[in-house]
Amino acid sequence: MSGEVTYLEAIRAALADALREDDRVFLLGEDIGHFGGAFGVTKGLFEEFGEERIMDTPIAEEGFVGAAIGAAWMGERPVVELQFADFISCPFDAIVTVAAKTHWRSGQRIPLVIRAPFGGGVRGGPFHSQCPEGWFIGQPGLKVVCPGSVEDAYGLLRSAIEDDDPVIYFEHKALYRRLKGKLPDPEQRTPLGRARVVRSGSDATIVTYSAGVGLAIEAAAGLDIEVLDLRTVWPLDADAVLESIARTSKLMMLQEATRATGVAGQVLSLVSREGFELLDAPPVLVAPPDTPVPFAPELEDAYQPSAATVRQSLEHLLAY
Amino acid sequence: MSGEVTYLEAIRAALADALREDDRVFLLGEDIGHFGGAFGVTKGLFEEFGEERIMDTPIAEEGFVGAAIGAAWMGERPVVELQFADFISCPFDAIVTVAAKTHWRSGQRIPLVIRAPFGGGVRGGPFHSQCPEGWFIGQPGLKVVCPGSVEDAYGLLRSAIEDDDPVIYFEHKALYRRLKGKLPDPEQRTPLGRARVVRSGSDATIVTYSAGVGLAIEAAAGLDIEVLDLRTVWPLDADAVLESIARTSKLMMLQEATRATGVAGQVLSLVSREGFELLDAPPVLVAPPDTPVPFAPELEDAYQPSAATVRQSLEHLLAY
Amino acid sequence: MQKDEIAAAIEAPGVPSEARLGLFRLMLLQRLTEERIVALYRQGRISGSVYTGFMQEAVAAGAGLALGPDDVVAPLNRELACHFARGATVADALKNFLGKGDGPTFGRDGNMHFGAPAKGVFPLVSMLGDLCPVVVGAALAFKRRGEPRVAMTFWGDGAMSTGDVHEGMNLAGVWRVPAVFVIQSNHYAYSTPTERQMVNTTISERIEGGWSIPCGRVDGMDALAVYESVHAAVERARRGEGPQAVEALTLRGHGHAAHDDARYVAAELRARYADPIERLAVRLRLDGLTEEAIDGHRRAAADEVAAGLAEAEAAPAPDPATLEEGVYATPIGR
Amino acid sequence: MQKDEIAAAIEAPGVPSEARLGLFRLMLLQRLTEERIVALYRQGRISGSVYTGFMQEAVAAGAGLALGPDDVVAPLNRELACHFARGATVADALKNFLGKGDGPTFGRDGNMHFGAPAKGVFPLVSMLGDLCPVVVGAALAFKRRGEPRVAMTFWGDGAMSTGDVHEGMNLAGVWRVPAVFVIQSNHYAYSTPTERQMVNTTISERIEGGWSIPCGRVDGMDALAVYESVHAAVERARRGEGPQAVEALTLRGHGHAAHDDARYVAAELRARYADPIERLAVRLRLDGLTEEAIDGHRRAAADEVAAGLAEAEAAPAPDPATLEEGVYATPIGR
Ligand SMILES: Cc1ncc(C[n+]2csc(CCOP(=O)(O)OP(=O)(O)O)c2C)c(N)n1
Ligand SMILES: Cc1ncc(C[n+]2csc(CCOP(=O)(O)OP(=O)(O)O)c2C)c(N)n1
Ligand SMILES: [Mg+2]
Ligand SMILES: [Mg+2]
Repeated sequence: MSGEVTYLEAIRAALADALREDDRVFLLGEDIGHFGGAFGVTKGLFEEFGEERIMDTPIAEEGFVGAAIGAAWMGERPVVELQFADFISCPFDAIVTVAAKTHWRSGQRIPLVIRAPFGGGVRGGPFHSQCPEGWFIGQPGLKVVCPGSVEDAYGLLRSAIEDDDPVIYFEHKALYRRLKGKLPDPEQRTPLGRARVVRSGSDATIVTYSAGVGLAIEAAAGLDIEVLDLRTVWPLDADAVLESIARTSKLMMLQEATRATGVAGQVLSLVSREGFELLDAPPVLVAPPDTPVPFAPELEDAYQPSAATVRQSLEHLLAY
Repeated sequence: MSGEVTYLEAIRAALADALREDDRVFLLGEDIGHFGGAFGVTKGLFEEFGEERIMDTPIAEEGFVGAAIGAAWMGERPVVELQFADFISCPFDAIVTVAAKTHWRSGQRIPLVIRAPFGGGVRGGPFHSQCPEGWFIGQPGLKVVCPGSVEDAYGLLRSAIEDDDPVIYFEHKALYRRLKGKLPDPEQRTPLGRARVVRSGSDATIVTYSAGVGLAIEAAAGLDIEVLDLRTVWPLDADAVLESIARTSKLMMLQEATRATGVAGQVLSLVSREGFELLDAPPVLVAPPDTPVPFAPELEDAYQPSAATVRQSLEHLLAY
Repeated sequence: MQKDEIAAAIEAPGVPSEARLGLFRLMLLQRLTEERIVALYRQGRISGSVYTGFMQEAVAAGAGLALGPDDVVAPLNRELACHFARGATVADALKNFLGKGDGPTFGRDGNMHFGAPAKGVFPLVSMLGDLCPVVVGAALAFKRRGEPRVAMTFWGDGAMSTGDVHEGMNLAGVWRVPAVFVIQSNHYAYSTPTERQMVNTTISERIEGGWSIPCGRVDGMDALAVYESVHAAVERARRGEGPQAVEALTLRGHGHAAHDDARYVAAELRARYADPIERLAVRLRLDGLTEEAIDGHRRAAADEVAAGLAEAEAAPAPDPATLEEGVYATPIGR
Repeated sequence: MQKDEIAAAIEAPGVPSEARLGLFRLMLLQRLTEERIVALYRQGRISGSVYTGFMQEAVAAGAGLALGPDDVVAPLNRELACHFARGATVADALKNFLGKGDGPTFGRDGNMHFGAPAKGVFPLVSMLGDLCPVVVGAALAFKRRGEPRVAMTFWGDGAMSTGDVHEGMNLAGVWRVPAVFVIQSNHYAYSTPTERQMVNTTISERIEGGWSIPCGRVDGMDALAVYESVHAAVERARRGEGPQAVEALTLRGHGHAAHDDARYVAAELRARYADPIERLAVRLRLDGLTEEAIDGHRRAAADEVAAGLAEAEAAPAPDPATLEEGVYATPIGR
């Protein structure tokens, strides 16, 4: 591959490069082998790397996440694909009980990556559209990343695979083919734990991640707004958030997770405690209502934050 | 029973009264029958109500929570006991996928209660001390309650059993025998969704729940501090929080869940957005660090908020 | 394949003619409704994805019709005919696929994710395995109350690997509740062949050996055979003989979902599975039904589907103003 | 019970005398260490709760000793001797119970929740079943790399009902990895008898029938029998014959945990299970060991435990200043 790639192709490239460079890396998940995965992310990898490294699994998420932990214990670097992030409720226990707590309890490193295609806008309904990152935010021992650009899709995945802690990598289904960009260099890494100012501005900061990044940029068109892409949503890059609002004095938190889940609670908690004197206006939260993700287009469109609703809230915020 | 009862006995009384008054109520869980449960909460109920209503289960939390959902579907009112709240990671999927979303998806009511003994201070270590309520806070379709008094131990459980939605009832292990109070009247109900001012004051508000309530009162001795017991932690009684800080202008959030989990994010998010002009000082969060719960007394004592650490933070807050 | 090459469904003299015709109707309804669904999806009028039970209609119809009037069931993705057997209309189903506001899930959920729980049909959740314990709990309620009712669910060879079916089957056995499990053993879970999912692919042997639940094995392309076998299982469960299972051997006629061309299915395997509807038609002819009568049933089903489609298309879209409704039976907070 | 009433352990001529003495030592170490643990708990010097494997030492020792030097294992609550077989010292174990800062979990976790993962012993998590898939994954790593190593874990009749063991056993089978499962079939899960947990309580039959994993059944009170049977299973797994299992029949000598008096265990059931240590002692005498030699081994074990206790008691408590350390291998954020 060279030249322009999609977000999906960047993920695939990161997997392929990691597989090429490190024998310890292998992939496991449902239908990721000759079929290439439900979204085609692993297409071609089976042919290049064979079934020992691109392993189809039975439908047993708790089991194969547990097995990936065991392989990581033995020094491998497994990368699990969940068919949809929604199904992460099934291996929840293996993640929070075993993957998250083993290093703290014993010093044993568990270098494990779980890739989870999340997010809505694909008319997937309540079980194929969720943003479940909130379940893992705050969990000691886990790292959670959500790339919002082609570059970070590659760079965060490479960093996650090379990291010695369990990392959940939420990739946005709606970005798979929508985002295009330069094929990242094989050396490209996005450091874990570092947010990035993707657009500078001085009148307000939008803190967001994943598909929220593009939405924020679109909604901010023509305004002097800073957009901070968290990239790693747990542990949070608190300094980056505080530095940005120190410059702009106004904050909008934008997420696709429902209002009372996701990252919003952490960011607003942080800002309320440590940014109390930095803010000139109450922070604004733009997020879907506290309901499951509806299927019907009329409902899902009303549910999802849009450039229009973000813009409207932004104008309110600026007018405060 | 009459006169003084413990928190544990109040829970038992609520179960017994519900079992007596409503044939649809039955209990299921591990070792709750003739053995009376790991903490003795159900002691004597097997003898009074028999094995059809006090059902021992195999070790299959996902299975028996699922089965309780099915029984609730058929109009029963099952009350599940988890042996420790920590194990709620195992039936996580049944709770968030099936129990939480069925009413929204179909109009079918799922009147289900899950009792989960949580909290530390019992030297239980990382798998027998957790406060996992944060996993469920924000989940559309679930209700989450955490009694902090004998009265509410009874009243919230009765209300939860009579409620038509799935309710997770976190009972604090350290309060089982520590709290004593009047045997609640069989008519006693604590309304779901309503916080309670358990101590009025005007210089600051401590928002807390469960074991935090007693701790807050102890730490506030001699000060003019309001203590708000959330009781229901999801959905939040937002108005009660805002009303209290409108009176006191200062807020401390106190919880036993780790800093980045639990209820803190919701409360501080709310207050930052809707209480921006009410606060005279940045809100303070007193909670354990973001680590699993340690076993060794030296570590657990340092981990848990204590009357001394709460008092110290309170004095800082008042001095702001 | 020519009609006359298709073997007849088994004779099944014990199955009354009403049931035989009922099965034929249910299978036709599923087939024709799903044909409409696929067409609507291709036209972009159904969003998201669609899953069909094409070629698996005999299992859906046979098992669905085997239930008694007060029994309950949790169908999966391949069992549209089971919904019809339990009283869902074609319009109900199509409204759900079309995301209509007055459909069974009010536009909140889509495709096969619907039910009529108040009438005993639990709405499918995606997470495979989850519904097994749920029907076991429903069956437990029947047992506790001494009601002669049965609770049924389905799963595939794929879902057989989930922890939930293990926990559910074990609970059903040890509680000895009237639950019936119908396994759609169709060679694949999505693209993954059964041999890559389990060692012994004879699921009925596994269920008997691992969970001590009697499990028949039946030709899933033969509606009469499925009906007979599941009906017997349902009645055993009803009589108090504890949980029962039936493994039906079948093969998906379509891909896993609309986007999957199922190239991974070998042609020779396909050739082993003839159309179950035509197979029943051959038996109906042997039963003495005329070609005209059979065509009449086909036309009636087609008319029913057309009417259902018209009704569903005319139904209102959901009102975005209802977006925040329905999450709780008794809302609290604000 | 009088010593002379106790039957001898099986002859097991194939088990070398080194292993026979090794088993005796390991069982004594577990017994004597756990006696100390219970005493310390009663004195309030161990916090929380304590779980022992009293009377199940033959399984712990037999299985632990059956592993080769490079094999790995995830022991559960009843398998202290297995830790010793894998190189843990008495002091390691006691430091963990006492919550010492330089113990295997640094005071972060307690009682049997420890391991030495870098040396191939995974630290127990409480959630029953979780470790089954973990060892399957370790075995998968061995298979991928062509290493002749084996991964073992244990579970009880109770944990047999968890979804995790189903998923783990199934993965082990279909991936054909060198995993060995030792089932401590001890009649109870906490207070719940096996008959209330599953229909067929012969777990070996279930494992063979449900998961196609060869599963022997062995007298769990006979260390030589356990050792022989598990050793054979380990070597079959090592040779590439796929996952193996052994069901060991045994009975907890104590309650589930320190607070449980296990009144629910019928006296006649208890009477069927004689002390496995004395049983091995009888065999050792038949092997020709003198009473003095046997007593020498007992004294040696007692000395080892006493020394370990002294070391553990002298060890430092954890420093509260380390409270926030160790959560991540590579911390980020702040
Ligand atoms: C827990 C879980 N994991 C993964 C999926 C995604 N998924 C949906 S259907 C399917 C294949 C199911 O195979 P099987 O059970 O054999 O049923 P079939 O599709 O053949 O009818 C998969 C992997 C899911 N729905 N739930
Ligand atoms: C998932 C889960 N549920 C419940 C428990 C609580 N618990 C700890 S041990 C135990 C009984 C285990 O029985 P069994 O597997 O037979 O092992 P045994 O204690 O007999 O050795 C229970 C219920 C747990 N640890 N994990
Ligand atoms: Mg299948
Ligand atoms: Mg047991």
